[in-house]
Amino acid sequence: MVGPAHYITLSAVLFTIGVIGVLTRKNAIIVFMAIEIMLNAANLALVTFAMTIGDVAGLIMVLLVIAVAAAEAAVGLAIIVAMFRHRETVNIEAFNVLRG
Amino acid sequence: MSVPYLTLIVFLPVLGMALVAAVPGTRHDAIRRMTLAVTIAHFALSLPLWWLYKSSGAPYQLVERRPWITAFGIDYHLGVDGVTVLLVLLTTFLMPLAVLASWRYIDQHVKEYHLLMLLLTTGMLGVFVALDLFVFYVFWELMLVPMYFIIGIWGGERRIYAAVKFFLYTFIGGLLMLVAILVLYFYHYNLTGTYSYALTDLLAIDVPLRIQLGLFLTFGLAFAIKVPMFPFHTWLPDAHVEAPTAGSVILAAVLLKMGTYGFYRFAIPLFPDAARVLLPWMATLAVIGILYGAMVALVQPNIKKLVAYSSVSHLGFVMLGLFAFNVVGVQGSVIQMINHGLSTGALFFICGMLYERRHTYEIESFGGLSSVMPVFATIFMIVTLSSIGLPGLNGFVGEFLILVGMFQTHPYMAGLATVGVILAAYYMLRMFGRVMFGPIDDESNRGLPDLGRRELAVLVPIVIVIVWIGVYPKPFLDRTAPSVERFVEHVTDSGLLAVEEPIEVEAPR
Amino acid sequence: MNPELQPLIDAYRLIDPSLGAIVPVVLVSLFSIAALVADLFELGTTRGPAEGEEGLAIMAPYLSILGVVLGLVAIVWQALRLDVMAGSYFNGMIIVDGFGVFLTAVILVGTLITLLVTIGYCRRENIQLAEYYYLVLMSAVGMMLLVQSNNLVMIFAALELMSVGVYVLTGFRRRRARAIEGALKYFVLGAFSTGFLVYGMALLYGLTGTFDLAAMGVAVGAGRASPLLLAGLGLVLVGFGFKVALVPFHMWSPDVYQAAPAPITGFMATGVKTAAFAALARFLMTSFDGLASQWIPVLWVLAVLTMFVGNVAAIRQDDIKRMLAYSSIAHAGYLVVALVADSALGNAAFVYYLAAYTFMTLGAFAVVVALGVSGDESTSISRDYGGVAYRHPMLGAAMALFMFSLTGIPPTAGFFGKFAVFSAAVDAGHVGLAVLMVFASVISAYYYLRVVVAMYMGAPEGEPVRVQVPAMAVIALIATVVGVLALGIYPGGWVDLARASVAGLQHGAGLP
Amino acid sequence: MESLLWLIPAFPLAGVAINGLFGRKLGDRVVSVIGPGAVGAAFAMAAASFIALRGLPPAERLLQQTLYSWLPAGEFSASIGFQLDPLSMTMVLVVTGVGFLIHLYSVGYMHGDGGYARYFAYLNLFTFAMLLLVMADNFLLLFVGWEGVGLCSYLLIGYWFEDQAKADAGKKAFIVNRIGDFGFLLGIFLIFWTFGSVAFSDVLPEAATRLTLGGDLAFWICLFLFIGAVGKSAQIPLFVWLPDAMAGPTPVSALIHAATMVTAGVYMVARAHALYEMAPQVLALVAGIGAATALFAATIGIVQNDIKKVLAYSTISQLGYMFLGVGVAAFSAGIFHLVTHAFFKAVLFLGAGSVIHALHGEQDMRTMGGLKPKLPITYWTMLAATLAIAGVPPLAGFVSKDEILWRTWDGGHSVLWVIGFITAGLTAAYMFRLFFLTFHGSFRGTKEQWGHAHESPWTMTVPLVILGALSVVGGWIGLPAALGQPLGGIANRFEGWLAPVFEAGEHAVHEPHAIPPIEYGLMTASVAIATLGILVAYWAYLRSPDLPGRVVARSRGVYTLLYGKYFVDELYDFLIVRPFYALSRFAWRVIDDGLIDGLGVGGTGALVKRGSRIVSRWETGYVQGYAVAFFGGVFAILAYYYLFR
Amino acid sequence: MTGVDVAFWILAAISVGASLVVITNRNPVACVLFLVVAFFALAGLFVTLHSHFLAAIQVIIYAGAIMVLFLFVILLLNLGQQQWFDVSNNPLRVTAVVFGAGFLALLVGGGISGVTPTVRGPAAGISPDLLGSTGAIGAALYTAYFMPFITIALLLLLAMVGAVAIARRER
Repeated sequence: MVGPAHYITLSAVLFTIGVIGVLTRKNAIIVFMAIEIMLNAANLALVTFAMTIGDVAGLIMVLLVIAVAAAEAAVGLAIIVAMFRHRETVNIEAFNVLRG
Repeated sequence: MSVPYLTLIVFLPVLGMALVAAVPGTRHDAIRRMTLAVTIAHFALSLPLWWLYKSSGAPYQLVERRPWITAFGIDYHLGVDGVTVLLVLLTTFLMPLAVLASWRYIDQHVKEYHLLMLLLTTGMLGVFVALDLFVFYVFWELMLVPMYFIIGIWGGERRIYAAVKFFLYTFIGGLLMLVAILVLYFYHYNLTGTYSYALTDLLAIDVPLRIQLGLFLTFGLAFAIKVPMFPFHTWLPDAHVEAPTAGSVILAAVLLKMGTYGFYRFAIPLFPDAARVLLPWMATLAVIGILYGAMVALVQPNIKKLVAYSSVSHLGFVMLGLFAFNVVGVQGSVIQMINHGLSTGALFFICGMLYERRHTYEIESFGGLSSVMPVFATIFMIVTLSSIGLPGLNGFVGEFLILVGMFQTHPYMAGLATVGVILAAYYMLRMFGRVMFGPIDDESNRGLPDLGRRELAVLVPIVIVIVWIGVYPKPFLDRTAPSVERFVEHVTDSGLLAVEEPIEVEAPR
Repeated sequence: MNPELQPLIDAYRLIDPSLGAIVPVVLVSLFSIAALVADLFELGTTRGPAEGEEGLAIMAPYLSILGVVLGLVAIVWQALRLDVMAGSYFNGMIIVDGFGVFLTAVILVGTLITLLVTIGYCRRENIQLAEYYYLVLMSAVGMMLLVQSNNLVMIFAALELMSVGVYVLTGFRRRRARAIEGALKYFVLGAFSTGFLVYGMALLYGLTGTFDLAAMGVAVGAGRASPLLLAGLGLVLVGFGFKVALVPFHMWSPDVYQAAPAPITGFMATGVKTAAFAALARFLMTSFDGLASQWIPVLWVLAVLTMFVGNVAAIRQDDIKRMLAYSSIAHAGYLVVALVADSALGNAAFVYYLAAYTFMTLGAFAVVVALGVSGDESTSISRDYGGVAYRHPMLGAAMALFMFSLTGIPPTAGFFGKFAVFSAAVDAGHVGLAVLMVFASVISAYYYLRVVVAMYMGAPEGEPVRVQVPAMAVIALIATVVGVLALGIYPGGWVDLARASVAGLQHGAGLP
Repeated sequence: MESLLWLIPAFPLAGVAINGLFGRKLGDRVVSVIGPGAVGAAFAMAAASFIALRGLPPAERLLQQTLYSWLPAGEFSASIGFQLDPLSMTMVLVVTGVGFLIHLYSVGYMHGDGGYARYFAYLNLFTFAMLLLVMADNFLLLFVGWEGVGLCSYLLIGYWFEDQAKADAGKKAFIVNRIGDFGFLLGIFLIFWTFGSVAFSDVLPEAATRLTLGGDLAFWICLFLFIGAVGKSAQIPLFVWLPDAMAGPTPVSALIHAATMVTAGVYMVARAHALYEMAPQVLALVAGIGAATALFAATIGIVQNDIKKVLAYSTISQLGYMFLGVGVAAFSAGIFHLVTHAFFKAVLFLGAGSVIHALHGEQDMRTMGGLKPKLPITYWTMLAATLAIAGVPPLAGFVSKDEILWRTWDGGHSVLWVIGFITAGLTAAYMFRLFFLTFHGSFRGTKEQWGHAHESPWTMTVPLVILGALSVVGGWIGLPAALGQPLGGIANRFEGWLAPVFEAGEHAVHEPHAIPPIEYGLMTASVAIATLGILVAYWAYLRSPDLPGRVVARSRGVYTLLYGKYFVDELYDFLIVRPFYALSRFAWRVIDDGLIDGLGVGGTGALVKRGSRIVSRWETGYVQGYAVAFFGGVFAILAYYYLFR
Repeated sequence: MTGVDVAFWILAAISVGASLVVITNRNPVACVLFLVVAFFALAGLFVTLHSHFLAAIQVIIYAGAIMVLFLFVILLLNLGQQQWFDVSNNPLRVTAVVFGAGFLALLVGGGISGVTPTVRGPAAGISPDLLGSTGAIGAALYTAYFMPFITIALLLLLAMVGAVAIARRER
């Protein structure tokens, strides 16, 4: 019998996948996608909890997260574009002037 | 009393700063004169202290107490005892001379310099008169800043290194002390239920020995750095060598006293039992300081450095006297604080005058100056002898009392320390001989001018006091006696521990 | 009447009484939008943007300043009516209490100073875009909301509003690769941390069944906590830890601070930190007061790491913005010490320190901005700061004051702030932590002094440049100097204010 | 009278003030009036008080005056106070009297010197300090004078400071003295520790009660005091400074390093006799060191060629006699020799001075000779003094020295007597060697030296004559009973005079009868050996002048040893000075610069800087590096929560 | 094993698989598409949780809007083909995976498996379907959650302005 625990576990797995993605990919866009995966994992957890608790707050939160994701996507992609204008690449590692 | 006399004394220099600031920065002599006027006025203002303080009266007099930060029970709380009076007067007495001595030496950023000097005065006086530990700490750090600038801006080649070293040494000591103060403060609260930083309140409580030890060591560290006691002394030579003349003078004459004064007024009375337990260690460090300082001074090729190390040695005596825990010794070390202020101060003035003539401190580059500068030679000789501790001059009074006092309780310590007397003669005369005697082998020394009027004005007052204290120290001793007796009583009587038996001495009459 | 409208009417009924609570926010956001649109129609201007000039903001600066001033007025108004206004609004989303009001005021003052500094800066750098001011104000709105939010949902929203605004501001000088690089780093890591934050919130939500801080506090209760709850706590801590740059979540800040326009760096260093810290404090004190024993050790370690890594790393920085970045990391560490004390005194110290820190840091950045020249912020201590004090005595003196304040030398705000933190730590029995903080401070003294050394004891390298300090910036400098001294010389009143402000924040604990 | 005691030191002090501050403006004439005048006045005062003192019955011969309380601190207190008892009186008279004459002499000797005023200021200052020393009524004030005379000797030895060697000699004198003073100070501490006071009136009477005979306390007190005396009076092992002290102007050598200051040690032991009697073991040490020094110095004196060096060693040797005297508890005898020595040694120095003066600073006896016709007055006075020091009866030296020898024997210290006896012979020998080399034989100097050689002006000769006369008759005031009784029962007047001071001390107060014949035997013996010494000198340096050369050639090693003064200076330099310097340098370079600054401070700094480099290396600039760190942090926190909670 | 369970396992498998592809595949376009797949799967999971409205939103906004934006950018910057650089150096990848595994282990091992949320809903008699319905969410959003809603509105405006401010092409 599948219970909340399964959903949460799944969300944890997805979240971890997202994290690993962020840590390993060099393509800024894909790093960004990995972050989206993380957010979605969180969403899954939220929905699960909300439905099991029977409280709408969680669902609202999901809504907000999605909106935030959209906003971040806008800004993030803008930054990526600007970055591409400078370096003709989206390789995150091309940017390491600032250090020390 | 109705007039906030101490506040006036402490903050008059700040008012003076306003006056000096009003003078346009390009008119150097005007600035100098203004500052001189302010400092002299300041001295005049502080002079009545000598009479206003009644040695027969209360422990702390001219007390001012106003709430400052009520939330933390912090009061603006000032007061003087006999020792404070002397130190305050010493400070105000030296400031005009310091300004005079900087007349030629400081030729750039003149305005900033004099402003800082005045600020420094306020800081130092505040430290002396503060009766509230928080206020004390505030002034303690406040005094640090102008000194840092004075060394760092108007100093020699390695001035920045010296300034930063000086700053960091004092700063770390101070902050640790702050933590200790807080611990004591909260301990006092838990005992009494009232929040207070007032020395008088904190003296009233009994702190268990275990805590006392920790706190004493922390306070002690802060003060030991300032004194400076071996092995926390290495900032001193650098600071002295690099600082401008007036800087070194004030550093030696006043700032170092804050260390010993801190022990006298705070560390020891607050934690008497710890002080007694640690006495052997402190005394040992003091003795090491005496001998070590003297030995290192002996091999210095640089006059200023030599004098600096001699300070380490002299301050060792002061510490030794404090830890004699009997009236004789403590009286001695109190007088010795003043003496050191005068004679070492004068020595640094003299170094400055040599420097202004030859732009070097290297002993080797002098020699035979006596024949070209007889007056200078005489004064230099007198000061040297006073620093050697020749009877009839001030130095002897302090050292002798200290040693007698210490001998009562710790004969061997005193015996060892007495060796310092020999060494003092050795390194000072060696330096003096190399600088003043012998043939003039460096042509550039031949034409040196003797002391000018300004320089005489700087040195003669000091010499007068040097002789005065040497011949007739009674007024000074009388002034401090009650406070010192109270100190000794407090330390030896306060009760967790039995005093480790001093050999009983009852006069046969 | 039209039943269709019924829900809206209900909504309004529900909202109406709460509006008083958000007057400042409303004012500021309105003026931000006004600033955005005003110049679209080139109001009050006869000419278009000159060559090399990017955009043309005539009204925006003044509108935004006006907005912030009005916001401040509103805050004062709230503060005065606190006794009647105190309470939670919008279904517990927004809370009005001393803590919130005080820190909102701090943030608004910070914003105001930032704006004053910015105007001259933008004119110099030829980036006269209304967006700039709009973004500053919007992030400010985010901060204000963050300080006042009493619900994780609200916290999340406000946090994002603030952050996204700052991301953009960081990369605002987009012609510079560095700026974009900074923005990218900030953005990627920010989003990354958001992920953790959200997940943590999700876990807390799942285990307590609510996002409301107070309710969560009840649900959490005291005693044993389930590991998962602690995990949630941990992840949320991490989320905030990133925003306030606690080691090891601090790595972004030096790069970002260096990349951002100097005024914005100051803004981030003060506003963002203040807001995030406020939220963190509220979260811990309200929701996890019962489990203090669980987060104190963690924060203890983080505090030590932060203080030391920040200070130690700062020592070898030559770029003053980067140096100040590390220094602000270190100061975050000191603030955490105040939190670790977990007492009324600790919170008072915390609030006081935030105020003091805002003044001195913004002051320092104001000087940094003032010393820059067009196209070159000239932030190299060794190269650009040599002998500055003699070219610009006032700037030098001010900078020295700020440096000493940051070091913690009396009689400055910084000193008393440190003193308060020490007191809190010692009072709470964390003497060891206090001592560690001492050593950290001593290390910090070294690099703060370096600036003073350069200005007063160093010589200018090459051709020394004299700069013209715009009137607005002068005002900002005076304000910060006065602030630093006022908080330092007469801390009494401020301390009382701080104490009053945190009175409700946490249960129990006798004062000072 | 008592109320005027202060005048005695006050006069010289006034002299110091006037000459020191205004001397240059006043000019030499005035200075040469004020300088000697001040001391003369002091002498007058002293004479007056002497009469006053004589007026009192022996029992209470004591004048006292306390000026003010100097160091009142807690239970300690010391006053500026003077006392005159017979002992002090004697010293005061010697100091002022001989002092006056030497001042007078200086007027001629220092004539035309650049620092004329400075010289007299110093000399007056010395007189003042010396008077302080002998008139003090407590140990501390005594110490003040003690240091004061040390200072003056430093200043006067280094008077010609342009000459590095002379300046260094002064420094050496001061520092070696300081070593002695170190002992003296400890002595004072211990006295205060024991008696709770440093006033003679408290300490000395209490000695017998508070100290146990031969007890440790007594031992240490006396030992420390004696170390002081050793330093001041140039005894083994601290005698090294005195020969160098001859660098000073000759009158200074006469006054300070012969007549007065160096004898302060003897005075101090005599003054503290009450303590010493409680410490026989120290007394024995005193006697031993005295005798040893006497012989040791004499042997060196025999081979020196510098006329003043010879006198210097002879002084050391004579001081040895004095200590021998006090060492065998013959305090008055010691003091007596002190007095007579003051007379004839002053003459010898002044005479040598006038010789040097005549030869324009030549001091090497090998280039002198046959000066008798040139310097008649000097010659005759020198002869008298030489005979006196050689111990030829009935001159002063014979009387006093023989008293000491007899007491030594009488006290049962036969070994010490033998040493003293031999020394007597050596003394006669080297003194006459000096005498013959200087005045007899043929002149060995250059022509123009011979040409310029002339007798000195009256200011120099008058003192010579007076002192010469004194060194002839001066001994008769202390004629020992052994001689006195046969001559019609004259008791030892001097002893009687000092009796009130020492009576406690005189173990064997000699009733005027039962003179053991042995005493006469010893007396003749010492006369004999003195004559022998003279004859040897006569033989070696007048009859066959080549003899010394052959002797030297035969015993090269011994000669170099003696001529090199047993290389004591070198020894000290090697054993003490150099190692001490090495240690100091070690302290500076290694401990200070190396350990504390380098390792401690610098080390910490380096550590922090290193840490700084490491920490900022973490900021690689790669976002994902940061992300990893971030994630590491998350991981750590969770791990903590899961594993440790 | 009910139908819902089957659906869960299938969707879970799809979402995990797709996500894995996203973080491993070198081709951005492929990544985007697989991400869309993953999102669809998640939407499905929402449905199994009776949260229909959110499922719809998930599909429309995420898959519809955001992902398209991604795709748009990728094509705009002409990054369609494989990116040679997009290989992280091994140590980094290893650490990441290790940390990740550990993290997951902690989360799951730390009690997720046994998580039993405080269930209120059914007790309160609210049916899941009603709870997940548009009406319920809307009502809450415009009343109780008014402030966050407004805030997010401001955020979106700000994001727009910001994106323009940064990505606007040079004058």
